[in-house]
Amino acid sequence: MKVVTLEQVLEVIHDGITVMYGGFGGVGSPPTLIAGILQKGVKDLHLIGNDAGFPTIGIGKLISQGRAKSLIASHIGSNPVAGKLMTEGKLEVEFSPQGTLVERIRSGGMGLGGILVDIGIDSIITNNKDIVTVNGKQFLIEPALTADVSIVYAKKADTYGNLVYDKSARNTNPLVAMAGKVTIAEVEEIVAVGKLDPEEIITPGVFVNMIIKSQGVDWKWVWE
Amino acid sequence: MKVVTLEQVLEVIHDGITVMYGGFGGVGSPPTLIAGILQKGVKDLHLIGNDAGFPTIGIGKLISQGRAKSLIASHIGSNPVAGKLMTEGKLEVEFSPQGTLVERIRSGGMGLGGILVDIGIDSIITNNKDIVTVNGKQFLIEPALTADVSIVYAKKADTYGNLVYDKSARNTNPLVAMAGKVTIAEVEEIVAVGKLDPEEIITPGVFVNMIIKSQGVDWKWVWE
Amino acid sequence: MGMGIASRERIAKRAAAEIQAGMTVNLGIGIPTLVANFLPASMHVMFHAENGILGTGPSPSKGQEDANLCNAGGEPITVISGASYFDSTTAFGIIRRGLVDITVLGALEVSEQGDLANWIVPGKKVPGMGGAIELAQKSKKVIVLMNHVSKNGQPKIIKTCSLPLTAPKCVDLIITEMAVFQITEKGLLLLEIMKPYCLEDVIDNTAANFVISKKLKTI
Amino acid sequence: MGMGIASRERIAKRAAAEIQAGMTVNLGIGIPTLVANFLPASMHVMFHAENGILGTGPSPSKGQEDANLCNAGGEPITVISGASYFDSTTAFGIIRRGLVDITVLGALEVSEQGDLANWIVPGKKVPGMGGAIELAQKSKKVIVLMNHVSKNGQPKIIKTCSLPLTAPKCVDLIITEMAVFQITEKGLLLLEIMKPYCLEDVIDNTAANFVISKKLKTI
Repeated sequence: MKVVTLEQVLEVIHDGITVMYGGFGGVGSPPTLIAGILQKGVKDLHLIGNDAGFPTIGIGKLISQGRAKSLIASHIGSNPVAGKLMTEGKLEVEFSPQGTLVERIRSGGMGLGGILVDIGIDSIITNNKDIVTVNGKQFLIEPALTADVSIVYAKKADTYGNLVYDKSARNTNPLVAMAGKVTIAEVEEIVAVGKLDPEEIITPGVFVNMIIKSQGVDWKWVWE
Repeated sequence: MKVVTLEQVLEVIHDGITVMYGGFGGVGSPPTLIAGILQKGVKDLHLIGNDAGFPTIGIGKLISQGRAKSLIASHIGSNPVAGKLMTEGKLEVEFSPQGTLVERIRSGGMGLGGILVDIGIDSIITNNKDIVTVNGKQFLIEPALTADVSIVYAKKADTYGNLVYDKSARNTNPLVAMAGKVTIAEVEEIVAVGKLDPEEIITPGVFVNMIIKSQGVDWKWVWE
Repeated sequence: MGMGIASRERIAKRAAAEIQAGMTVNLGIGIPTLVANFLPASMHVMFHAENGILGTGPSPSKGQEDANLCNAGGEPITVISGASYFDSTTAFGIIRRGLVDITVLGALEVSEQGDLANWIVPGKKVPGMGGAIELAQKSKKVIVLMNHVSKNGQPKIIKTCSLPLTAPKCVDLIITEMAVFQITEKGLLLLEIMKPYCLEDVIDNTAANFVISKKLKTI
Repeated sequence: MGMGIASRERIAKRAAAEIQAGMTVNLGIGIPTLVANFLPASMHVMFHAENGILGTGPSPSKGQEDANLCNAGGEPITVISGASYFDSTTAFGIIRRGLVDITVLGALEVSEQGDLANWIVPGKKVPGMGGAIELAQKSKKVIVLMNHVSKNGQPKIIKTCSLPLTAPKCVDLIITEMAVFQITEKGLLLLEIMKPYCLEDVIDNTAANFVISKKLKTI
C-alpha cells in the first residue's frame, strides 16, 4: 500500500542522505513533508533542487535551520540565509544553470548518465567539467543527478501513485519524482485507481513509492 | 497562419533533406503527409524515426519506393523491403537502441548536444562511439538528432499549434515534434485557440510550424 | 517458433508463475505475449509497452479495436485501471531506471553465464536491436522463453554464444518445452523438467554445463 | 534599481515597441515585468515563464490569485488563450532551441561587444545564475533594461565587463533612462536619446566607444 502516514514517510529520512525536492521558488515544494523532516530533526542532508526557497518557505525552512550540509541548485537569491551559510562555509553550494540542472535531474530519473550542453561553455567558469566535441561543436558533460529520497507535490494521486499536477506547480516536480531511489508524493487529493484519465497522468505511478495527503500549501506569502 | 494545405507543406520538402517522423510500428506516423511526400516524388531523403514501418504502411511507403538514401532507426524488422535495400547497398542504415534513439531525438529537440547512456556499452558493437567516465561509471556519448523537417501525427491541434495526442499514438511524436527546424503536424481535428485545456497540451505550439488536417489513418491493417 | 500451441501455452503458463501482484512486467512478442492469459484475473500486474503505456490489458473483442491503442508489437490492446500513456522516452526511462521487475522475451541463444543473443544473425538477419537490449540489460529479472533447440536441432543453450550479444549476463531464467533453468552466479541450474521429456533429453539437447537442483521437479 | 516609476515605465514602454504579434517573449524580474503593460491588448504575444508556462497573462485581480499559478518570479499570474503548462525541462528546451524571440532582462554591466554580466559580484553577491544564462545565450534577441549608471554613478556600459559574464556577445539592444543602444557587429550604435538627457549626458555616462546613428532620435 503506497498511501502512508507522515510518520511512515519519516522512517526513510535519515541524517546524511540525499534529498531531492520539487518546486520552483517555493511554489510546488511539498510543505507537509518539509515540515515533517524539519520536525524529525535530521541533519547533514544533501539537498538538490531548483533553488533555496525563501527563509521560511519551501526547502528554505530546512536550509535556514542548518539541516543541509550541501545544496545543488540554480540560485539561492531568494534565501539570504542560504547565502550567509554558504559564505560562512557551513553550506556547500554547487550551482548549475537552471535548464541544465533540470536536465541533470531528468537524466538521473531516466537512467541516463548525463547530458551534453553548451550553456555556459564560453562564460561561466566550468569547474573541471569535461568538454567533448560532438558533430563539430563543443559541449560540457553534465552528470546525471539522483537522490536517496525525492519529495514532490502534486494535485492528485491515485493509490497506485499516478500523479497529476496543477498549473505552474508542476515545474520541476515530474523530474524530481523520477530521480529518487524512493519517491514520496504529497498530494492535495488521493483517489482510487481508475479515477484518473490515463491521458492526464504526468508521472506514472511506477516512479512513486509513498503518498501522503497534504495539510495545505504555504507559499502564498510571496504576494501577501 | 499555421494551418495550411498539403500543397503548402510540400513546398518545404525537397530532395536530400533530413525528415524525422513520429510513429511506432506505423501507428502514429502521419499518413496524409507521407502520401503527399511520396506523390511529390522527392528522393535521397535522410530519414530518422523509430522503425521502418511496414512495406505499405507508415514511413515504409517512402522506403519501399526507394525514396530514402539513409535511415536512422532502432529496427527495420517489420519492413523486409528496407532490409533488402540495405543488403543491396541502396539504403544506408544506422541502428540505435530504441530508448537511446528517442533520447537522441529528444535531446535534439531540447537543444542539447546529446546524452550519456550505458545501454549496449558491453555488448553491441559501439562503432567509434566515444566513451566517457562519469561518477565512476562508463557511458557512451550518443549525439543529438535534429532534422530539416519533422512530421508528426496528433489527435488535435489548436491554430497556434498546441498538440494533444491519442493514447499510444503519442509514442515518439512529441519528441519528433520538437526536433525539426520545421515541424509539420497532421491532426484529426483543428480547433480554435483556447479550446484546449492548458493542462492537456503535450506539445506547446511554439514547436509547431504547420498544421494540416488528416485524411484518415491507415495503420489498422496490422490486425485486419 | 515452430512449436505446437500446447507447448507454447505450457511455457507461457510456467512463466506466468514467476509473476506476482504489483509487479511491472514487459512481455515481448511471440510466446511471451501469451503469458498474460495465465494470470489470475484478480492479480494487479502492470504490463509495460515500449511505445508508451503502463497498464496494458487484454486484447479487445473483435470490432472494438482502437487504431490508436496498440502495444509495441502493433497489436490492438486495452488498458486496465491505473494505466497511463506517455511518450517513448518515459517508456524507456522506466526500463533504464530498473523499474521493470520482469521482462519476458525470446532468444536465439543463451549462454551458461546468461548472455543473451536475440537480435542479429550476421549475414542473414540484421533487423536492428529495437528495445530488447534495454529490457535485457536493465530489467530486474529476465526470463527467456524459447524452443530448446533451433530449427536444425542445434542446442540454443550453449557454453558461449556464437551470435552477437544483445546483453551479457542478463538472463535469470530459461523456460523451454523441455526444461526450466535458473542462471546463478555459478552457472546453469536445472530446476524443472517438462514431461514427457526426461533428464537425458535435457542433457542431450543442452550444449552447456549445468548443475541439477536438489529440488529438481518434473512437471 | 532605485529609478523613479516614470523612468521605469518609459524604459518598459520603449522595450514593448520591440515586440511584434506572434512572438515568444521572456520577461525577467524587475523593470522587464512592466513591459507587458505597454502592449496593445489585441496583440497576441506568448510570454514564456521558466517554471513551465507558455502564454502567461496579466496579474489577477486581488483575491483571485491562484497559489499554483505563478511566474518564474513567484508572482501570481493568469494565462491567456492558447497557453500551455509543462515541466521546467520543456521550458528550457524552448529557450535552448532558440525559440524565444525576445528576452528582456536586467544587467549589472554590458560591454560594447554585447557581453552581459548580470549574475555575480565576486565576494559580495553570489546568488547563482538561475536561468538568465540560458536566456541570454540562446534567445534570438536580448534586450537589456537598466539604469545607465550604477548606484555609485559608475557607467554600466563599458568597454570590457569587470564582472563575470553571464554570456558573451549576446546583448542586442540596451535601453536605459538616458539612451537606446543597438549592439552591432561593429560595436555600440546610439539610436535614441531619452529627454531630458542630451548627447553629452550619454557620452559622459558611457565608458565605451559608440557610433551615433545617422537616424539618431531624441524621444
